[in-house]
This record gives sequence, C-alpha cells and structure tokens, in this order.
Amino acid sequence: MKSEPRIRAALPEGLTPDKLREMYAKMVLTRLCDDRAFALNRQGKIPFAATCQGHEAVQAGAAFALRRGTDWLVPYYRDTCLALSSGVTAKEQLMCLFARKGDIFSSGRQFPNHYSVPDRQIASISSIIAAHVTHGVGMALAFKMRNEPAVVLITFGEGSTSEGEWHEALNFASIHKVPCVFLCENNEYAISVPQKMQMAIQNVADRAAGYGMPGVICDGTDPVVTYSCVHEAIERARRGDGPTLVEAKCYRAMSHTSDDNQLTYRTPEEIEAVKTRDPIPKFEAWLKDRGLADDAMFEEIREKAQREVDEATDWAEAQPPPTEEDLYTHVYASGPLS
Amino acid sequence: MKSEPRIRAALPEGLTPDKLREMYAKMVLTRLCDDRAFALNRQGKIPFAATCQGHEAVQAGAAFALRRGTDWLVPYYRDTCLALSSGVTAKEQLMCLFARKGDIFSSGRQFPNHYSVPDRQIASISSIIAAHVTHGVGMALAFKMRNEPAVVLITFGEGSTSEGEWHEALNFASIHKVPCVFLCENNEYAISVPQKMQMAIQNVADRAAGYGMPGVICDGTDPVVTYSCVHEAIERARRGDGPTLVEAKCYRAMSHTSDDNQLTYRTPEEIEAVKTRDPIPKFEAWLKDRGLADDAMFEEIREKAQREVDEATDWAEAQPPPTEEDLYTHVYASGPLS
Amino acid sequence: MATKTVLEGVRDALYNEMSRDERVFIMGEDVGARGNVFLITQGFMDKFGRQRVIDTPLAEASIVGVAVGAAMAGMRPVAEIQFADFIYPAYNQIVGEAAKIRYRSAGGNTCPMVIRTPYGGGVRGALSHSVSVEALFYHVPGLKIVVPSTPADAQGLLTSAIRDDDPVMCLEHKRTYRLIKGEVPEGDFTVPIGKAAIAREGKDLSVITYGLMRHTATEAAEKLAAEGIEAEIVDLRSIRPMDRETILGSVTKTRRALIVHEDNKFGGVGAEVAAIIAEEALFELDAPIRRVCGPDVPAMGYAKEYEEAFMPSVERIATAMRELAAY
Amino acid sequence: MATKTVLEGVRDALYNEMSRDERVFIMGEDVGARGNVFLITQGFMDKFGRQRVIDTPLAEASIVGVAVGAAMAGMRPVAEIQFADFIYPAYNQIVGEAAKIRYRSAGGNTCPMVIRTPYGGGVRGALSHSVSVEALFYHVPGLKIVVPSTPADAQGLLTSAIRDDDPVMCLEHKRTYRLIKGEVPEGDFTVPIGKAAIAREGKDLSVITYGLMRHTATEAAEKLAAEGIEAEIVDLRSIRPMDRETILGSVTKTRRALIVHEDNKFGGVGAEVAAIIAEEALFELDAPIRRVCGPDVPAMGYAKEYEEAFMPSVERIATAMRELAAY
Ligand SMILES: Cc1ncc(C[n+]2csc(CCOP(=O)(O)OP(=O)(O)O)c2C)c(N)n1
Ligand SMILES: Cc1ncc(C[n+]2csc(CCOP(=O)(O)OP(=O)(O)O)c2C)c(N)n1
Ligand SMILES: [Mg+2]
Ligand SMILES: [Mg+2]
Repeated sequence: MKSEPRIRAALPEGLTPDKLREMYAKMVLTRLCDDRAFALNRQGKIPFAATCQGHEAVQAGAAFALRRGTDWLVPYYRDTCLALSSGVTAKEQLMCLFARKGDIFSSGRQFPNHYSVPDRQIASISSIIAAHVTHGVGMALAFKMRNEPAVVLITFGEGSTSEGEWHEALNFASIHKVPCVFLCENNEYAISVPQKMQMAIQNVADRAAGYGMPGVICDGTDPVVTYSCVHEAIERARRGDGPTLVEAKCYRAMSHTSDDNQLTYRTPEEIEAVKTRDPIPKFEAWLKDRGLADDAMFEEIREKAQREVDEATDWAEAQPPPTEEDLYTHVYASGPLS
Repeated sequence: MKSEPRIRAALPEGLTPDKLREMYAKMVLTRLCDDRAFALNRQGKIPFAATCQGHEAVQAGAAFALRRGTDWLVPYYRDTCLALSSGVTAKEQLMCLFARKGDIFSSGRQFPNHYSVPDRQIASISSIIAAHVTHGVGMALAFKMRNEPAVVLITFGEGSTSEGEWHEALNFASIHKVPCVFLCENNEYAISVPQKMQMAIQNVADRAAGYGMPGVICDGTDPVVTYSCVHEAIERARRGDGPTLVEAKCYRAMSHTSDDNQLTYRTPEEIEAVKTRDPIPKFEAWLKDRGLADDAMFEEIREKAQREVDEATDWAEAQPPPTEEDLYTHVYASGPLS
Repeated sequence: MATKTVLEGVRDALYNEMSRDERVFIMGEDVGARGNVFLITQGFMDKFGRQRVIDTPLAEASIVGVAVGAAMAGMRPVAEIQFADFIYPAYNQIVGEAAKIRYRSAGGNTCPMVIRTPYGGGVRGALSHSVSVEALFYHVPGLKIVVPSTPADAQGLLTSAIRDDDPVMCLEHKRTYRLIKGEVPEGDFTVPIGKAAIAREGKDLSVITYGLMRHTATEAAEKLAAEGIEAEIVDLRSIRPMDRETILGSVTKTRRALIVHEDNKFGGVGAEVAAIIAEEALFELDAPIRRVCGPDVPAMGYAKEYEEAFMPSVERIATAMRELAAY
Repeated sequence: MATKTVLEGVRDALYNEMSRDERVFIMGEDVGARGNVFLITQGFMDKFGRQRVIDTPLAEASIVGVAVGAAMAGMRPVAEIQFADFIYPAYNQIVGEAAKIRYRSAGGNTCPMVIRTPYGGGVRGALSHSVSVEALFYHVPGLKIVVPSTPADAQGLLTSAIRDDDPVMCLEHKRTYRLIKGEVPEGDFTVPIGKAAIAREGKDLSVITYGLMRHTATEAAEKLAAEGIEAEIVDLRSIRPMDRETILGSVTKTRRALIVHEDNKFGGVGAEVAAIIAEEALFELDAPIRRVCGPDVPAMGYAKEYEEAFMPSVERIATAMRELAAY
C-alpha cells in the first residue's frame, strides 16, 4: 500500500481514506438492499420495489458532500444510496419495504424510498414528480431568512426537469440566491422515454444558463468526481453565492421499477452495455489503485453488509403492520377531523 | 422623395412601402383605441382598460410577419396592436370594451382584448397568464400532423416566462419541432415587479438554449427590426426547422391597467424616461428619413383613424348588451346542461 | 357479443376511433414504445405511427395544454394522465382552460378532447397511485366526466367521449382493468354520456354508486338477496352530467337511498346525489339518506391494512344496506 | 371595539401576526412595493423588510411550493394568490402536497401555512377574476378552509389560520373588502376555525350560507321580517371542518333549510350541507331542502348583465325563503 498521507493530499477537500471506504461500504450496502427488495418482490412478500442500481456513485458522492447534522436532503424515490449514506439504517430501509407500522418514514403509508427523517435532515416527498423541488427551495429560503448555515440538496431525474414546477423552483432559487444545490441524476430515461424525447438538448446542465446559475456536468458513475462537484456547489451555496445545477450522468441498470419491463423499449444490447458501467467494481479499482483498499477489505465490507441486510430483513418482517386505527392518525395536529 | 424602388431593395424581405405605411397606420389606430379605452374608463362608461402603449412597434412588426389567412396568432391581453394589425376592426375592438352582446370575441364575457377570431386565425385566451402558450404549441402540432403550412405566433410578457407552463410549452415545441414562434414582449415589469425580481438573467432570450432553440433579441420599439426577426423565425418554423424564442425589448408607458397605479412602484423619473421611447414618433422619423411618408400623410392617417375610432365608439355604445338568457349559451355543444 | 376485460374495452375504443377518424391521436407518458404502463396502447405506435401515439415529456400541464391547442385546431386528442394522482399539475389546463373555451369565446373556439386516467385504489398503489379525483372536477361546468365500470361501458363511453364536441374526462378504475370481464357488443357502438344504468333491479332500497363500487355493491346485494332484501343498484356511469331521472326514479320506487363511493365522503360525489334526492324526493323517503364512502383521511396508505380499512368492503356495504332496509 | 372594513381586518391580522411572530412572512405577486393589488400590504415592505414581504415571480406553483418548503423548515408562511382564478397552477402543491405532508410522513413533517386569496364576483372581474373556488378544495382531507364575511371574522379567522399547525386556505370575498364594515374587538383575538356563526336568529327557516351571501341573505331576511317571516341565518365561516352541530341545531329548530351560495350549484359546498341534513335530520324537516346558487355555467361574464344574472340576488333569495316558509 502507498502511504496514506500522500494519497490524502491528492484527495478532494474533505475526503479521507476512511471516508472513501465508508462511501464504498454504503454503495455495497445499498446494492444489497436493492437486491433484497427485488428478491422480496419476486417472493411475493412486498408488492413493489424501485432500483437505484447505476446511481450508487452519484448518490454516495453527493451524500458525503453534505455537512451531516446541518445540511438538508430533499431526495426523490430513487435515492436509496443517498438515504443510506445520510444515516438511514438497513433496518429502517427494510421496514419501509415491508410497510410496517414502525416504518419511520411514513408508518407504511408511502411507497418504499419515500423518506422522511427529520432528525437526520431528510424531508418528506410524495411520488408526484418534481413537486419536491420547490420545497427544497423553500427550506433553503427559511435557512437564509434565519441566517442558518444549512444548505439543501435537492435531487431528481432528468425526466423531472420537464415539469413546470422544476422550472419555477430554479427560477425562484436563483433570484433569491437561496442556499441549495439541484442535483440531476441523469439516467437517460423517464420510465420508457429516452432523453431525446424529453428534451431537445444534450445536457440538462445547459438549462442552468436560463436561470443565471452555474451548470456543472460530472461523471455520475464516479463517486469522487460527483463528491467534488457537489461539494463545491454546496460550499458555494453556503457562502451565499447562490444555487448550482449539477448534472451527474449515470444510467439505470434495470427496469424502472418492479412493475416495469424494460424489454418493451430497450434493446438487449443496450441492457447488456449499461452493465459494464457498474460503479461498484469501478470504485473498487480506483481504491485499489490508490492502495486504499484491497480485495480482502471489500470482502469484509460485503459480508458485514450482507449480515446487516439479512438481520434487518428478518427483523422488519417480524414487526407489526399498521392497524385500522392507524388510518386516522396524523390527519391534522388536532386529530382526524381537526 | 427618394425613388421607391431603391428603398424597397433595402427593405426586409416581404415589406413594401405600402405595407410600412399600413403598419404605421395600425400603430396609430391602436394608440387612439387605447386612449379611447382609458377615456371611457375615466368617464365611468367601461370598468376596465389595459394599455399597449410602448408595445405598438413590436406588435405591428410581428403582425406583418404573419402570412395572413394562413398563420395563427395566440396573443395575450396586451396585444391590441397585434389584433388590429391582424384584421380586427375598430368597431370590434370597441364592442369588446363595452362588453356588448355582439362582441365577436366573447359576447361580452371576457375582459377587453381577450380576442377569439377564428375567421382571422386568432385563438381564444383567458386571463390566466401563460396558459395559452401550450395551446399555441398544440395548434402548431396539429398543423404539422396535417402537413399544413401554417405557423403559430405565441406572445407573452417577460413575467409570463416564470410560469411552469411556459417552460413545458417551449420544451414540448422544441422536441417535436412544431411550427411556432414564441414572442416575448419584454417591458421589464410584471405589474409592479421589475425584471430583476422575476429572473436572475438579463435576457429572456437566454432561456432558449435550455430548449435547444435559437434565442433572438430585438429592439421592440422598432417595427421593422421586429418584423425582420419575427419573419425570419416564422419562415424557419415553416421550413420545419423548429421554433424560435424572440425577445422584443419594449416598455410599458402607463400603469399596468386602469386598476393599477404605477406611482406606488416606479419613480417619476422612470415614468418620464420611458416616454422618450415612444415607437410612433420614432417610426415617423424612420419613414420620413427614407422618404416613404411625410407629415401630411401622418396627419391624414391620424385623422382617418380618429374618425374610425369615434364612429366605432358611438356605434358600439349603442349596441345591445347581453341578456339573462345569454348566460346559458355555449356551455356545451348540446346546450346548457349537455 | 365478445367477452373482454375493462382494459380491452378501453383499448378497443381507442383503436377503433383512431382507425375511424384521422383526427384522433394519443399523447401521454410512456404510451409509445412501452404501450402505456398498463399496456393499453401496446402495438399502437407500430400501427398508427409515432405522430399519432406521442410519448410526451414528463409534464402533465403540457400534455393537457398541448391537447387543448390541438383540439382548438380541429384535432381530437386523447390525452392520457398516467395515474390520476398526477393530474393536479394539469388542473389549470382542465378547469381553467378546457372547460371554459367554448363559453369564453361564445362558441368561436371549441375543445373536443378526452382526458383519460386510471384512478382508484385496491392495487397497493400507496399514497400517490390510489386517489379518486372525480369530486375535484365534477363541480366544473363545461366538463363532462364519465366513470365506466364494465367492459362495455368502458368501450362505449370512451367512444362517446372521443366523438363528443366538448372536453370529456374518462376516469377508469385501475382495479377493474383486468379484474372485471363482461360481454361487449360487436362492431361500432356507443354508450350515451349522461345516462345511468340499473345494474341490478330491486324494490327494497336503492344503492347509487359508480366505478369499482358498482361491483362491490352488487356483491353485497347478492348476499342480501339470500336474506330476502332486494337492492337496486344504480351505476351512475356519468358523473357530470348526472342522470337525475334514473336516480329519482329508483329512489321513488324503493323509498330508501344508500350512496356508495370509494372516494372520501366529505364533499364527494355522493354529496350532490344526496342533495338532489333531498331537494326533489324528500317526502318519498322512508329512511334518512345514507353514505358509505372512503374515510376522510388524506390518502390510501401502502400497507394492505390501510387499503383494506379505506376501501368500502362488501361487508360494510351489506351492513348499511341491511340497516337501511330495516329502518 | 373599532369599526373596520374586511380589508382592514385582513391587513391587521397580517400585520399583528408578523409583529408577534418572526416566523410569519408573506409571499406573493405584487405584495411588496405595490402593497398587493388591493393595497392590503401597503407599507409592509418598509415595516418588515423585503425578506419578509417577498415579491415573487409570476408563478403560482412556486409561490405555494416554496411556502410549503419554508413551512416544513419551521416558518409560518402566508402565501398569497393574487386572484383565486390563478390558484389552479398551484393545485398540485395545495392538494397533492400541502394537504398530505403530515399524513404521509406520519407526523414527521408538518406544513403550517396559510394560502390567502380573494375570490368571488360582483366587481366586474369578468371570466377570470370572479371565480369561487371553495368547492374545488373542500373535499380534500388535510386542508382547512375558512371563508370570513365580516371584518371581525376576517381578522380573527386569519389570525387563527396563521397560528394553526396545518395548512389553511383563507378565501376572502373581494366584494366584501371595502363594502362590508363592522365592529372588531380591540387587541389580540381569534375566531376559532370550524365554528359557524348565527348571523341572525329566526324560527321559521334556516338559511345556511357563507361569504358575501351572508350579507345578501341577511338583507333578504330583513325584508321577510316585515312580512312576519323570521329567518335564521347560519354563516358557516369554515367550510372545512364544517360545523355540523350548528347546522343541524338550526335546522332542527326551524324545520326548513335553504342553502345559499354564489358558487355554481352542482357539486358546490351546498351539496355537502344538504347531504349532512339529509343524513342526520331528514325527519325533522317540514319541507324539501332547497338551494339557491350560482347557475351551472362555466363563469361569470364581464358584462353587468351576466354578473347580475349570475349572482344570487336579494330578490331571488327572498322568493325562495318565502316559498320555503309557506311550504
Ligand atoms: C407528476 C408525475 N407524473 C408522472 C409520474 C410517473 N412516473 C414516475 S417515475 C417517472 C419517470 C421519472 O423519470 P426521471 O425523472 O428521469 O427519474 P428516473 O426514474 O429516471 O430516475 C414517471 C413518468 C409521476 N410519478 N409523477
Ligand atoms: C396565472 C396568473 N397569475 C397572475 C395574474 C395577474 N397578472 C395579470 S398580468 C400580470 C403581469 C404580467 O406580466 P408580463 O407577463 O410581463 O406581461 P405585461 O403585463 O408586462 O405585458 C399578472 C401578475 C394572472 N393574470 N394570471
Ligand atoms: Mg431518468
Ligand atoms: Mg412585462
């Protein structure tokens, strides 16, 4: 192994070898949770699963760019790795898959991955695409009004940028220079619709100019590159210099969700081709190349993660479901009928 | 006078000296209609008036760029000169001011200037800002599907570009390369809100890049320049090369409408300053400079227009209002309750 | 007569109308190569071409807004909203624009278009794939709203909707798509907008309902028949215009009215049904009007338990029927 | 007690709450330098600063959406929609988001915010500045909706709304702004959300109404008093939650119910009022329920004649009252 101090000097600001290994561990944990979700779905134990395979690098990179305990995350439904890298545990993740009463995100009310973890600065979202983007801006506005140091990271797919609300959010944010970062996870598809049918441009980042904010493109299969871009954007926002639109180019390794069948709109060749872009082996090579980890360490991390996911699965499955009375809670602060 | 053929060679494609004088006449007719509307409002004869003073040049220029009888116009509420230059008569204009039953735009149902003149290719709009922009795109889509040569001109203020629907319209239009032109009449205000509070950019045209379409800026106080830009954009669309965003820089000479008071948000200096940009004397100088008209001709045009407006006013005022039964017409094709 | 599912009824209406009338086209998310998320338009792109089966960007306001413009220009667009929960961003275009175009232009412009969307729960669609939206639109003059519950009605009402000269919303209960099978007339046929159907005749009480609940209520009625109570089931089919005559005719006959819908109770479509009866047949009633509806909570949850507690069940409906009959 | 207009009541509620609570701020179109198009927030920008009186871009979805986010982050935003007709683009944020945040996160996130908007006709606002929107929202669990009609209620209900821990829509009838004057308590006070008011006591029939129509109906009642008919006027004040007890109490006393609103009849708020009575007090009634409402046409037109034909008048209401009393 090369000596770590020399490596550290070459790492982007804020990243240490330990953090890089933790990042890797989160990507692996996410992959195993993702695989588990689809396995449970096939077994008929859960009705629905959404994958983030192909997005792990951008999400891990972005999550580590946040100042934990301060910055807020307003994610979208594909952000399993962002959530697991921001303090959500495997148990919590499995509880939402099983829609148990104790699911801390929604008490089993929402689809999986619709996080809400205020104590870890993650905001609630619905499934309605792009509706959360203005929320992130509003949160950032609040932090600015209160002179708090928090920055808000708002994520979405490239398809989401077609929605009018997305436009309104970026426009408002740039006028008021609120401390937020817009992160587009561009996987080139909105369910079956390829990017060229969604927009007449190559790069979502090109939309930034229309709001007078910087637009940055990064390789979303590389967590370190994504980290750097998002980190820079976040610190820029924290300094009061306004929002940035970051576009991370990644891909979707599987069908949109367990309800979709990508074979209806993607060629087998394309499906094979994206598999070669898997960010996990790519990051392994990067770490090994720099002497920051070796196969034994990867194996250890993987085994630990597997144990975690197995335990979480058994535990979550055994938890009680909601009851009929739970239907009526949290309608209003004052009760079901106010 | 210089010999007309020489001048003609220097004129933009499609413009003749006669057309230029007609353009001028429409600007004058519009100004007189506008003044009349405010006079009637002050007299308590009509409850509402919206001005287009400061916008006459962009509107006259754009109207003459349309292929009459073929191209469609989807205007907004400030487009008196566009309408009068596209075949709407002074009588029709006054009928809508008085909200008479015979008002061909809406039978007295809508605010003034909410045109709907299908036989002259003008589409119905509501007062809901930017809601008409997707309609123009849909009309263009229809023309494309039917292989018709029509192009659609869609107009709006710079404030309207903040609406999500505006974004969605431009995005759709550029993906499908539908034959339309987006014309922004940028007068720097949305009621009281100055441009810098509406967007973090200098030019609305900068938004075009986000849709992969050309963005063109022109001096909206010059009808010939506006004509050229809009003409080029329209013919580009007609060739199947897709939409263009044209931004015409103009100004608002008065309060937003008869219900507004610009003194609450504009300085007296600013109000004075915009008056110097009046497109009508500017165009007079241009015409005289090229020997295309002289003061006597201007006087004649003005007198004719004044007679037209006076007659139209008397006539329209004398027309019958709607009756209670008219409330129930045109709810459904099949009648009031279908 | 052929036996079809509701989904096939929808597909056949679309297919036939597109074949019959060049002005008809479809636009929506994933309607092209994917053939719609429920596979309703599978094969349409190959048959009718990309121009008439348009995969739109992910932007509902423009799906409806562009369709409105195309309709104004003489086409007959069928705009699809992938799930009813995603119709909210298009609300302005539907309520503020489509519904008012004919009226505001005094007939100068018109807006003959269809907005189709799958709605309703019972498929583990969770908070944002289960909503009922009829009550958010049925108050709006200028719109028509149909809610078919059988394959024949799905095909016949959608065909009528496409041929209608005004904007029509076609709300299809997604649970019925593959669950409900039934006989459908061969060839070209329509079901008129604005006419309810007597799904089951009975003399002891009237159940006024629509959508999936027509089937749940019918099941409850069969149960009660075994106990000697004969319920009449009125399937509204059209929410706007609403068939007052059929409602009042049935209620006047049975003298008891139970209204059933899956949507939340307060301010739901059942409110207007109750109001119509209370205005026009109050003294014909031998019992108070009763409503069995979804609870007044913001959404149907993901967990099975939430869904079951939300959806009016055969048992809940049967109990209400029994009580009403015994009143 | 001071005498104020409704507009002053609204302004004072905003001013006092902004003074009292740093978390309260206002955002909307033209609320800053212009001081709102009705001059409600005149002087606020100078007093509270640009940061707390935000002139937004012309984009309603973001006005509400940004406010939702700020509320989730602990602020108490008051989002203004300039005219109710422009609320449609924000429908997704109100119905799909604000109303569901508490429920969907099982209390993890909340959305304490106010959406205020002037609505209603009678001011020559034409097709797009006259609409009543209450029926488009009152069906939505998770929202509260108040519709004050007097200066004291305007101030007291808006104050309650701002202090409420959930999203509240405050619909202000624009015709009442300067027309309606009345006594308002001094100092800090609130009017509770969810409680109707008996605007006038009477024994012969109940008129259930709200908004501007409270005043029109009261005028009609005064007329009828001269003829010996004493009408009770129930001003709902809150549309959701709705005060069932007061409605049922009044109706049970007078045995006759007339519902009056300016909004279109079919599927309007009156439908739910009628349904509640028909469910719970059917046998207490001596006459069918009756509704006097706006006609079922898409909008109120610009011409005076349209407006007059649309708005329920003192005469129309008085006639209905007379007929109902004589039934
Ligand atoms: C308003 C709305 N419209 C449609 C959908 C259905 N839908 C869910 S995900 C999706 C595609 C999203 O694409 P993108 O934003 O690129 O994100 P990705 O799934 O590719 O990560 C669609 C159309 C939705 N959830 N919300
Ligand atoms: C959806 C909607 N929101 C708000 C308004 C109120 N309003 C009418 S005109 C206007 C300003 C429009 O500004 P701009 O688009 O720049 O056009 P201009 O009036 O300057 O020509 C506003 C806010 C409206 N009519 N519709
Ligand atoms: Mg994508
Ligand atoms: Mg402007």
